[in-house]
Amino acid sequence: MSHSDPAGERADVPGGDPLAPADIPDDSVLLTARGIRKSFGDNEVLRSIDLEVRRGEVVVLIGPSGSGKTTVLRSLNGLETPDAGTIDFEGGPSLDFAAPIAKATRFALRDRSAMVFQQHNLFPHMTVIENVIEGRVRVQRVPKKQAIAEASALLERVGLAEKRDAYPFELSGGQQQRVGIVRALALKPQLLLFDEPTSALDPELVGEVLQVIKELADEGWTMVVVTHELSFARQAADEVLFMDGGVVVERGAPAQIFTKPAEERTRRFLDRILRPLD
Amino acid sequence: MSHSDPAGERADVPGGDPLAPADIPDDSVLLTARGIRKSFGDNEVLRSIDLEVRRGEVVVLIGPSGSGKTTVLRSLNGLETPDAGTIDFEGGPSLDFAAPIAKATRFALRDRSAMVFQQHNLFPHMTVIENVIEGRVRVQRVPKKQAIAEASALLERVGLAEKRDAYPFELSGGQQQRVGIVRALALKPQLLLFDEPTSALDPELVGEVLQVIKELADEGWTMVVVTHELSFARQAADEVLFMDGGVVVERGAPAQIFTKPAEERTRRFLDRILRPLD
Amino acid sequence: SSGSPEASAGSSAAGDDFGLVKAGTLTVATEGTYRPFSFHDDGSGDLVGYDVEVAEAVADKLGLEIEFQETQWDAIFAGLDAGRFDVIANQVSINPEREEQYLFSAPYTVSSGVIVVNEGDTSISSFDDLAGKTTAQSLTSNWNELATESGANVEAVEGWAQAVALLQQGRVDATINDELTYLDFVNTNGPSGIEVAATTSDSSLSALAFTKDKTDLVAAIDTALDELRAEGVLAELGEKYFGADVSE
Amino acid sequence: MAEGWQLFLDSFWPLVLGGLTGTIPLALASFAIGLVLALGVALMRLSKNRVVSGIARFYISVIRGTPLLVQLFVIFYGMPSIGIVLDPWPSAIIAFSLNVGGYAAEVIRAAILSVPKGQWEAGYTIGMSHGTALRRIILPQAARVSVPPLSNTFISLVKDTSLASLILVTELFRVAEQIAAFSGEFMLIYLEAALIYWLFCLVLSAGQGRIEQRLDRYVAQ
Amino acid sequence: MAEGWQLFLDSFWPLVLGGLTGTIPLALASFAIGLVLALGVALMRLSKNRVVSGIARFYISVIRGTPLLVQLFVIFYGMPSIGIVLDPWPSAIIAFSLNVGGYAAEVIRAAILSVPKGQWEAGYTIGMSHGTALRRIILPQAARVSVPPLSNTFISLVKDTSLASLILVTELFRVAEQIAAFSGEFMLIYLEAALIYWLFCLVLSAGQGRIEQRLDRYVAQ
Ligand SMILES: Nc1ncnc2c1ncn2[C@@H]1O[C@H](COP(=O)(O)OP(=O)(O)OP(=O)(O)O)[C@@H](O)[C@H]1O
Ligand SMILES: Nc1ncnc2c1ncn2[C@@H]1O[C@H](COP(=O)(O)OP(=O)(O)OP(=O)(O)O)[C@@H](O)[C@H]1O
Ligand SMILES: [Mg+2]
Ligand SMILES: [Mg+2]
Repeated sequence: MSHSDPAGERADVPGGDPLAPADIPDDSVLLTARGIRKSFGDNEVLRSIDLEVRRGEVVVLIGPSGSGKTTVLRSLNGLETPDAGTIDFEGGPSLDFAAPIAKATRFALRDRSAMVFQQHNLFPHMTVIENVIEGRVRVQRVPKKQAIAEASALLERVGLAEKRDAYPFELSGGQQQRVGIVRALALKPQLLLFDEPTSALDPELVGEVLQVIKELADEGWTMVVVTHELSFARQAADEVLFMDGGVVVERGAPAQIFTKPAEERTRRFLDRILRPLD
Repeated sequence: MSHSDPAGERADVPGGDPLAPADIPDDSVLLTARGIRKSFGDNEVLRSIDLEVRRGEVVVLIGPSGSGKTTVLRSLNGLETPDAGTIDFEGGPSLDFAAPIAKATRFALRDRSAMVFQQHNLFPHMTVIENVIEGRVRVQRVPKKQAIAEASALLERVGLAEKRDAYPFELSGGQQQRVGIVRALALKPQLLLFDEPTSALDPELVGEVLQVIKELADEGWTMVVVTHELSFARQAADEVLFMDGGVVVERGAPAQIFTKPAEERTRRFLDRILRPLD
Repeated sequence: SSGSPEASAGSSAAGDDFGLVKAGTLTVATEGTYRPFSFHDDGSGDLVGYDVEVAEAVADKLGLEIEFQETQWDAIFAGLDAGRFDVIANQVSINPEREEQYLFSAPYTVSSGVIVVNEGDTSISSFDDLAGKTTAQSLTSNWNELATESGANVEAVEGWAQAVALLQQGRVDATINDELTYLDFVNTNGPSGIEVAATTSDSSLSALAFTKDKTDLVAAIDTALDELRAEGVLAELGEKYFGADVSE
Repeated sequence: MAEGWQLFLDSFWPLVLGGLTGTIPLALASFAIGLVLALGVALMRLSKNRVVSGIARFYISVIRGTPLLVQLFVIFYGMPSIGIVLDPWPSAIIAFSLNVGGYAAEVIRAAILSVPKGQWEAGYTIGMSHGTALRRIILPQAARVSVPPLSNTFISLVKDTSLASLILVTELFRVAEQIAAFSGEFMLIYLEAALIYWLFCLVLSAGQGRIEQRLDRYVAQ
Repeated sequence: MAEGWQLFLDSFWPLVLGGLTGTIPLALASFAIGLVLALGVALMRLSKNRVVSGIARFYISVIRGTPLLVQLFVIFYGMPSIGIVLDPWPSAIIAFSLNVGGYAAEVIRAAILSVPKGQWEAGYTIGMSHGTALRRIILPQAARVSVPPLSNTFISLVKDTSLASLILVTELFRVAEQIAAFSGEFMLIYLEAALIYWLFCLVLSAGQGRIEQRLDRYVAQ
């Protein structure tokens, strides 16, 4: 019975902050990806990517367009199937893409993480609350009453309580994106994946969304974030990876990457973004 | 005969820089707009906007989404018809929107300026060169040979010579936007209007476009630019206008606006953009 | 509605013997749009007409219920082949080609074809005059062949009504059809500016049509027809619809 | 002219009745069944399995490539030769359903493809299976897109049902033929029939408007 | 069966010939004229002038709301009563053109609306008039969008031309009727006719593919 869903239980601790992660941020390794390769036709998009994410850690991916950032996230979320490499979640599942992946395994992978897209991708035919509880009720089979209670708490927390019955088109870009984040949180995943969550927003709306993501980071959520908002990376990231041409060119603490990047390519990229006019 | 088209002649001065404006930047007033009002339904979008642009001047419009920036540009370009107010170009036309505007007058207005859109809006079914000469040949009736010569020079100058026969979908976002600019230049307008020319671009492509616009500014083009790239405004603008809720809240030199804005609203807006996370 | 005892006795036998589509019922195919042989009273009323009533009389004789299926001529023979009807009652005239494929009862209509032209058109006074002329015929009627044999080029139309329309609009020179059809038309529509230019020498015979395997049924129906003729029923029906006995 | 007018009046009700008892029920039943069929065919057509999509492709091509008249004939007059004898109404409903199935399948397929890929992925990322995402996320949005083209299919169907008279179904047009044959005034009667078809279509279009409004509640006006 | 097969063979060429001399030319001519008409109607329908768009609306509604058969009859049998007597072919071409004009108008209208508003404005901002922008910028892009739906219209038209047999035009279906009436083998002949219609449609669809390719040169594959 769905009541015995552990994630469900944990979040029901009375008085618990709804934004708090289901997963305890204890610094143990949550995810290990090794030698991830992916080609589309003869376009080799990922050439052996290695990635390790610890519980409670915030990893930021930066890099030029086409470097493979989105493809990495999609691979971790099981939306894309790499040609080679392994992805291991502590506590399972553990996938080796040398062999074809069983359907059940892919679903298991998907359940571990939840993705927030650049274009929010809210369901236009559902109200805000319906968007948020959909996965919880239809997939995780949590009783609707409970799902609504949880969802309301989350919306409350990101300041969208009064929008619960609005349709997506009635929201501003920033509000839509925040609902997108809540929809991901509602599933109580162990890992949050953000793909340029603010790059489709009007500049003055970027702040409200980054704020929420930063709070989640502070609450101890484990997340991988693709973003061009270097100020965010500087403040929130534990580790920054710079990707180019399908490889991780450089990785390290934000302070190091942004102040004295080891690689020329990294420097040039940062310059283009920070000082576009010279 | 179209050979006697003065603009056409001037640009044919051998050795003349193709990027140079047809209009001589002599600091005299080119455009005066007074009391521009516009409502859509009962949504009053512009509430009496005043604007003066001198030859060779770069005016930058900033402001939150929905504040009316685009509507101002569209009014200047005759894409939108204000409900009230006047627009006077030195040397004509001169429009008073109290009365209905004659078709000829609107076309005259359009001929004075050319617009560069946020979404480049290139014609997908025409090659780069065809896009650039279309207006010159079909509207200004310049001989095709001459139009192609001019267009090639311009493309050369923005580093797109070898793309002249490519279709828009074959170009990167930055290249598309640069073609959009060249298409506007080709018409040899007196005034260039830019509506967030870089906000649809990947961040590392923003630079190449801003560079071109800055060069045009340096060459002495008269332009009104809507942008959120404050670094550009700082370096290139002669005057910055901050709009909110359909009125110009504050105007002044970039140094003044960005360092010590007089208005609280201006300060809050700049903060949201410059320091989204605190 | 079979009254006489021997009839009803016959019916019980009939049900199984004739291999009817529906035991105890004679399923009859007819156009329902071919006045005055098979049509609807005032357009949307009951199905009536000479052929219809003849079929009813026959069924009555055999002590069978009767059920009419209305369909276009195009589909009528297809339906018969497909075993959807027992018999066609729609002025099917007997000709060699059809006799190869189907069985025919004794004829119950004897009539002649007429060439109908616009009043005062003297250019046509015999079938030979049709050579090179244009006539409007419904493809499926046997008059079509007659027109072709006479050397006319045939414009195919849906039916009599369209043929007359074309004739009156001067788009064709003539149309050949059953004398009875023409008379009925003139009787109901009054003077319509058309007249008979010529009449066939040899008259055509119309009969009920069956598939080859229905020999028993045909035999039984022929007896019934003879009885009806003897009892003067056919004559009555002729009088009713044409003001004359057309059954021989 | 006077008796022409009289005829017009006398025929009006019988014709409308023919429409209400023949045309409309036939069209509604066939459309309902046809839509279910079409959804299946559309999904087959979208399948990655070459054979499956090939079958759908062939079915659609035959249905759309051959005259409806012949499809009716085959089912009513042809199938008995392989031992299947159906009554007029079932035959007509089957034939028209198959026909709708072919045409509507393409509409539905296009509608499904018109839903942004991101909607599928949003469904997947909250753990949905392909089937659930289709049912809960894609189809509701595709429905909105397909209403206008589907209502065209339906309106064509309403008129096509006139062919059912060929296989012994009595509907509006059949009644018109009967009256025309009796009176000889086929021009007048056919025009009257056309008028009534047109009235039916106007009503149906109004219905379409209502449906679109209901589905439009979640899109910006 | 043997002679059935013989009949099939004997009929094949006459039927194809009926298609090539009747069906195809009739369809092509009507489609060409109909498209021009449709473009005009579509533009009227899009006009801001209530009256103009109202007229277009009414025309479309009548064409789509009434059976094609009746439209044919009105033009061929009805117009003489107002003194206009046309031969079968002209009548047929007029009727089918008007019909295409009604259906294709909606397709073209939708295609024009599907071109992003920004394309109009890009045209205006380089100084184009509404007309020039329409001709040079919008229609070329709308053309691409409307090829698939228009080719459906055309395929329907090819089959609908069978109705022309009712107004004395000899085409594929009329030939089939003649052979069938003579031989009595309706089933076989109609099936054969269907087969030939289908073959024609396959060829036409292939043509559609070619056109789409040509128009696709400027969109990402
Ligand atoms: N479904 C696909 N089919 C073919 N090529 C693809 C597909 N998805 C991505 N690619 C290609 O893979 C490369 C990497 O794409 P990806 O979206 O991962 O880059 P990115 O770093 O996310 O770029 P951006 O910053 O623009 O999002 C690109 O060249 C892209 O064209
Ligand atoms: N065609 C239109 N019809 C109705 N409302 C419109 C139209 N165009 C603009 N508006 C409204 O006018 C207001 C101002 O729009 P405008 O695009 O000028 O703002 P903006 O400053 O350019 O915003 P952004 O930075 O998002 O481009 C907005 O509220 C918008 O909804
Ligand atoms: Mg990406
Ligand atoms: Mg704007």
